[in-house]
Amino acid sequence: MAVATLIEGVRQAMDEEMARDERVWVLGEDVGKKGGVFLATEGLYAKYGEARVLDTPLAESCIVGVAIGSAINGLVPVAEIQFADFIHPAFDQIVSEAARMRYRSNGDFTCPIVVRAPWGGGVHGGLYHSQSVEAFYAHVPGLKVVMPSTPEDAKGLLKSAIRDPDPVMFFEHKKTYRLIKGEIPEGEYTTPIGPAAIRRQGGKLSCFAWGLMMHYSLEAAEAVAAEGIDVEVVDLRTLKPLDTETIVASVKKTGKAMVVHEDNLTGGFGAEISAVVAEHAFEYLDGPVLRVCAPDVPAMPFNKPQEDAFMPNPAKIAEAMRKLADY
Amino acid sequence: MAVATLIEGVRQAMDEEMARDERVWVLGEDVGKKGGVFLATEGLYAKYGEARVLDTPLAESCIVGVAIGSAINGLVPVAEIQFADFIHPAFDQIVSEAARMRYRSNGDFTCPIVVRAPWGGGVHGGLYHSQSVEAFYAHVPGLKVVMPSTPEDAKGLLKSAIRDPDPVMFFEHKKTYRLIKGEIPEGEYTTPIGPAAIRRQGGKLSCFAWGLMMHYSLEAAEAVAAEGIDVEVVDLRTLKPLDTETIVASVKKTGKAMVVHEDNLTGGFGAEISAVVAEHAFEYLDGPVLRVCAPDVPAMPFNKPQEDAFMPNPAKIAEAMRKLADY
Amino acid sequence: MTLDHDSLGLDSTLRPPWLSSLDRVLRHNQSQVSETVRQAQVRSAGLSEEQLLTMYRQMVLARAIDRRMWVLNRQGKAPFVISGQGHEAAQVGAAAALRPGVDWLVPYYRDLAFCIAMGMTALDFMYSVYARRPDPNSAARQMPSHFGLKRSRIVSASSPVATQIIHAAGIAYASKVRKLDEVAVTCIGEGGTSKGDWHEGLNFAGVHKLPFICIVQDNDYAISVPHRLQMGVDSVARRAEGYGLAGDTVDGGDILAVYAVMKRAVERARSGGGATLVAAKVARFTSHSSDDDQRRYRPQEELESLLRRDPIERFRTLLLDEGLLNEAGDERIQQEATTEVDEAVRTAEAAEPPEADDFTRGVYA
Amino acid sequence: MTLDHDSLGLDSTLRPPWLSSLDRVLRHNQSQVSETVRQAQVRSAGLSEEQLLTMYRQMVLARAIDRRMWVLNRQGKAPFVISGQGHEAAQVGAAAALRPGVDWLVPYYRDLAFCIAMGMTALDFMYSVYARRPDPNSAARQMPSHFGLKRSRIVSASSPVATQIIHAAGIAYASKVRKLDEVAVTCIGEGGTSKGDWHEGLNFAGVHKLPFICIVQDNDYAISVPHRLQMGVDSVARRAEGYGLAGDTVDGGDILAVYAVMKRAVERARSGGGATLVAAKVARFTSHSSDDDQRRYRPQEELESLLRRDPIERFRTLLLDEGLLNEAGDERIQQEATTEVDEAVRTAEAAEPPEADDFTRGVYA
Ligand SMILES: Cc1ncc(C[n+]2csc(CCOP(=O)(O)OP(=O)(O)O)c2C)c(N)n1
Ligand SMILES: Cc1ncc(C[n+]2csc(CCOP(=O)(O)OP(=O)(O)O)c2C)c(N)n1
Ligand SMILES: [Mg+2]
Ligand SMILES: [Mg+2]
Repeated sequence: MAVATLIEGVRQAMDEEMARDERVWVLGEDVGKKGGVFLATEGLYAKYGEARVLDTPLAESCIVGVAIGSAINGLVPVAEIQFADFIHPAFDQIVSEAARMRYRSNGDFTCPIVVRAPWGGGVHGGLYHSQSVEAFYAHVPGLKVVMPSTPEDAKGLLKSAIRDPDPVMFFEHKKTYRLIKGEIPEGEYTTPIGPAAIRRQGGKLSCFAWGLMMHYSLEAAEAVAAEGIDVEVVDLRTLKPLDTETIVASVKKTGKAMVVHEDNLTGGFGAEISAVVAEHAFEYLDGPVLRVCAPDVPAMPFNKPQEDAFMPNPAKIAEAMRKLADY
Repeated sequence: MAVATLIEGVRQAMDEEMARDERVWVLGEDVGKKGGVFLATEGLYAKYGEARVLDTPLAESCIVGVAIGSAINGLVPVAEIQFADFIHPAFDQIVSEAARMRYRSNGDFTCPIVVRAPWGGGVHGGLYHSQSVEAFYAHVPGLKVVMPSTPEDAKGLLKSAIRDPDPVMFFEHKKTYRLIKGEIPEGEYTTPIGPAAIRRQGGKLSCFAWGLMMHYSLEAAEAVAAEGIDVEVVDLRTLKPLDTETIVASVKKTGKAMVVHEDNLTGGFGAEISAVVAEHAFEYLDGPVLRVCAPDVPAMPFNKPQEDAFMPNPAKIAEAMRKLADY
Repeated sequence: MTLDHDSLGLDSTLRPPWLSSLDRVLRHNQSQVSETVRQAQVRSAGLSEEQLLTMYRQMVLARAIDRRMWVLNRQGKAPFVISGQGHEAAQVGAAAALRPGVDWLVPYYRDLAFCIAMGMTALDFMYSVYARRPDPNSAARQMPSHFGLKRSRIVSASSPVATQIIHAAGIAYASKVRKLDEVAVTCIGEGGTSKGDWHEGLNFAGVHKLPFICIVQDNDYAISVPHRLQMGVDSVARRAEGYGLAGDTVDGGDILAVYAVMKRAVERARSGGGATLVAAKVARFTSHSSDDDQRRYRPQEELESLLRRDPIERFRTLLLDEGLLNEAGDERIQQEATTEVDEAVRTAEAAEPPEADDFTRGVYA
Repeated sequence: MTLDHDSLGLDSTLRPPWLSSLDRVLRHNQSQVSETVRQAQVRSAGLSEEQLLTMYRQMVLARAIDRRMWVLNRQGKAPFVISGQGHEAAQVGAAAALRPGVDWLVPYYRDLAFCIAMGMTALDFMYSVYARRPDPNSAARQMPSHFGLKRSRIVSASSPVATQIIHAAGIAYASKVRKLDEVAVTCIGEGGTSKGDWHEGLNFAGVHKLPFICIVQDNDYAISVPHRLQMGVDSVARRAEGYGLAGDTVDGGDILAVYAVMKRAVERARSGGGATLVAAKVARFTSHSSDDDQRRYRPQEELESLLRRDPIERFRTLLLDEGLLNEAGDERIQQEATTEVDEAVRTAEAAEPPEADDFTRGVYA
């Protein structure tokens, strides 16, 4: 097992799948010679050529629409949206088209595409290079939504996504790209889309998170552990399908639940976790279901003091853990 | 007070505001001579002329973008999206632009626009003329989201929306357009954006809803009242800002909560209501927070048996009320 | 075959007196075109007699189905109808240049005649009008005229206008990369060209010189919105050059002209010469759909003038004049179409609706 | 004034030997253009000596600010830099045809020189580079170069490419309806023209013959994506006709040519003649932004050739040859610019950052 960055896991997944299956191709802005603005596709252009590693026009609806069309005609596209913030113009293609192609044609036409996008903040990205977009897509039946938080998962889940017969939204937290390093198993493996992973066992309360916030939650859990608060941290990994079984089982055990996300509070996907808990684990609940989220402002500011103030962080999370433990 | 349909309330609001303030104008597909596909703008073209009642090209992003631009230059646009299903191409203009113009310019540029769209099903509309889209927008800071369910509110809230200094998404349930009749007060009035309305007082459980489902919930409440289950039905009217005070106060009183919506379950706005209850009314809760929603399929089918199966209805709602009351 | 006057939105009680005599006027006008011109047209088209008659049959069948839909709608059996009447020559002329089952059709809701010409049967379609379980388009999940037929490479269509244009570009890109000799044809109304997706799809096709053809069926209206409020130019084909596409504006009522334009476009596509944008000027005979009433926004003279633009009548006259068809043969074709439609209606009506609970199936694989 | 070689992405340790002599080559080449041609250019432009020198000063100031940003970036004081170097003639030439405070600029991120010419000061901008509280663009909420200045009618810009085009169309529609004598000008890169919003905005402007001008600053690259993968046509101005717009392709390195094109476009707009699409061919001197390294995708010869396309050097030579400027005067202009930038940097650096908690303010009125 070699230690690698999260983005290296992403890169390897595409490289291996392209080598394995010549129907797989990559498209997006700057994915070619430049290797992507984060270098997720570095080396692929040289290895597989322009037709399979295509720099598209600057048009996100086109990127997704071409991916859909190419999938209808036998290819397996991996579309990169340069920043999740710029996925909005493709909303219609994703929601009206990709998510419904199978359903509306009663299975005659399908849409095995992957849409990758770097999301999340804490990188001086300002209002338009920092956003969380998972809530929009996790709401849409027909899509799968995957949010890896470790290099191993990034690789294994992306390989699963590429092989998945349905459209998969694959969101990579850009701050974790190089910040998060971890072991990537040697050789061929995939990680199934669906199951959550319990990253830290604990008995006092359950904390659900994904992406960078999963790491911050782990940090916070360590901090409060010293105070005798034993937190279970669940990395959801996949928001759609959501592993409600693991969520409910964890709350049954701990009796308390909180969700952490970087997206703003109202209507964020944390609400869904809360709702699942409030409906299906109600009788085990010993306290309110807390959400630690960004406030309801349109996105995080560029200037550092305000960016810091916007982001949930280990300190804020630990505070909520204490509050919940004390309830 | 005259009894009128809900769509008549909508029409009157635009007519009166256009008469009152010449900066107000209406734009959208077929809003002109035809008066809109549902006739919400009937008569306005003849009265105010083409420049103020403009048939736009078939381009939703253009409709919203032109509205934004015209607002920057002193007009007060009311943009009609023909069906909420077709609002998706304007997602970027709404989320990235309208919602953030004030915030990103520190108040120097603002966006006093209204985007109206008919939503909801039960009208043989099939996959693309039946959708609920409120969850997408109620999640977005910078927007207001209004969902009237009575003729009086449709008129009063739309007038408030037109006068609001910020972008308002105004969603009208198309099945209620002519189905729901009610009194519209004579003379000038507005209904404030924000406060929910308790449509039926009750002590046994709280049921939160909007649009057509509000009426179905009232029906269901009457049905179970005969069985001694006294339901409080809260018409949220505005999802953003959300009247959490009324929600929490109602649950404090009844100890039990459920949400009904037509949108599919996962990540629907019902999750937010559940989450608010699970966090802020936890100590008063005597039962799980239930959600009665459409299942997680991409949208409602065209054929009647399946459309009926998709839609929540008074019977399904009553069943949930009984279950919750029995808990 | 006469026009369906009712479908002009003029219901029988309101039908104005001028309508009764218009068919005669129409036939008269058309026979004034010189015979030599017509014969030259037919010869130069490079279509066999059999092909020409097949095309005529397809148009007649499509019209017969279409008219029947409106009847079913008035009978309360078809809750929603959207029509292709007036567009048939543009569609069947285009289809004649394609290879069904090889080339792709990425259609829009007026493409009934196109789909028929590519292999859809009256029954396939009637199942969807009746929202019956065997509907091959969508298992009755979608409204009728949201076409999709795998065996004929007719790609499943949604309602949002213009999304399909990019799918066609993606299909064509795959054909090119996979070195498959296929052409992707996609249709849209002139209103749909205002959408961003139309632009993005055409631009992509231009960049990669794809085997892609976009046919804009320009009927002057997008529901009620007239051409002048839709675009600042007389024909969208003028946009072709700006994308590096070939462009043609064609009289979409002239089936042979459409065929000629499409034949060139298909040759261009298959020889690597790149994509083509065709603007076919057509007439929308009916209201936009069964939910619309075009008398609200189209002047009466305009509605009247439509009757002189029936592409089927025009082709019929040509075939009669050419001696490729006689009245008896025509009668037979009409009769066959009626029979096929009658049978389709009978079978569809008798078929089961979808199982209520089945609607949660097939969201994922 | 010399080019900022570092900003070519060639950092000093890697700077190849050829760079040292290029300035001379450049100056030599440009002085070979015949004097009479130049004088004719200047006269026919219809700009006063004062106006010409003002334009020169604006370019010099913009360049000085821009170069300083890169220095601040290397010093770790400016986390993000995106540049307008090489685009200045297109921007300042365009601005010269406008009335600041009356006409609207709906800008994109390379429009530093444009904004300067419309009334933004070096300090206004430096506040945003330093993300300081008094930043009039966005109170440091946005990244630098997301311009916005109410007093100069520079409309707040976001990051998503092309959304602004429709805003400009909406502004122009309001001007027309309100009968205000205003022109809305909006800028974008050639990459941005691939987006649906660009199309939708231009189409709307064409339908209503709006007082609208779209300037495409075509620098051959969208980050790393070359022109040939962006569009199937040499110049986007070829798309003008398809929208019912006037179209012009202009050498964006030639400030007087840009001015002439824009003057006509503004006259057209103000006289009700409709909208114009201008494609200005420019050179992108720097990497896309401080996060990019253009050596990864641009060949070295191409980077070298850029140095011969400096629009400021070109205008300077013209002014010198015309006798409108002498070396001493030029020196003074350069010096003034440096001083202004120095002062702006000093003041901005000393200013307070925004209050942390203040970020929840102003989401709604
Ligand atoms: C994105 C989107 N917006 C609006 C609609 C509603 N709608 C359906 S058809 C139509 C008009 C289409 O006109 P055109 O493209 O000219 O085609 P035609 O119907 O005339 O053949 C409209 C506005 C839609 N289906 N999709
Ligand atoms: C919708 C959207 N997609 C992607 C990006 C990321 N991005 C920023 S600038 C840029 C390239 C723009 O190229 P061009 O339009 O040619 O302008 P230039 O930078 O060359 O002046 C890209 C892809 C974005 N800002 N917005
Ligand atoms: Mg049309
Ligand atoms: Mg560029």
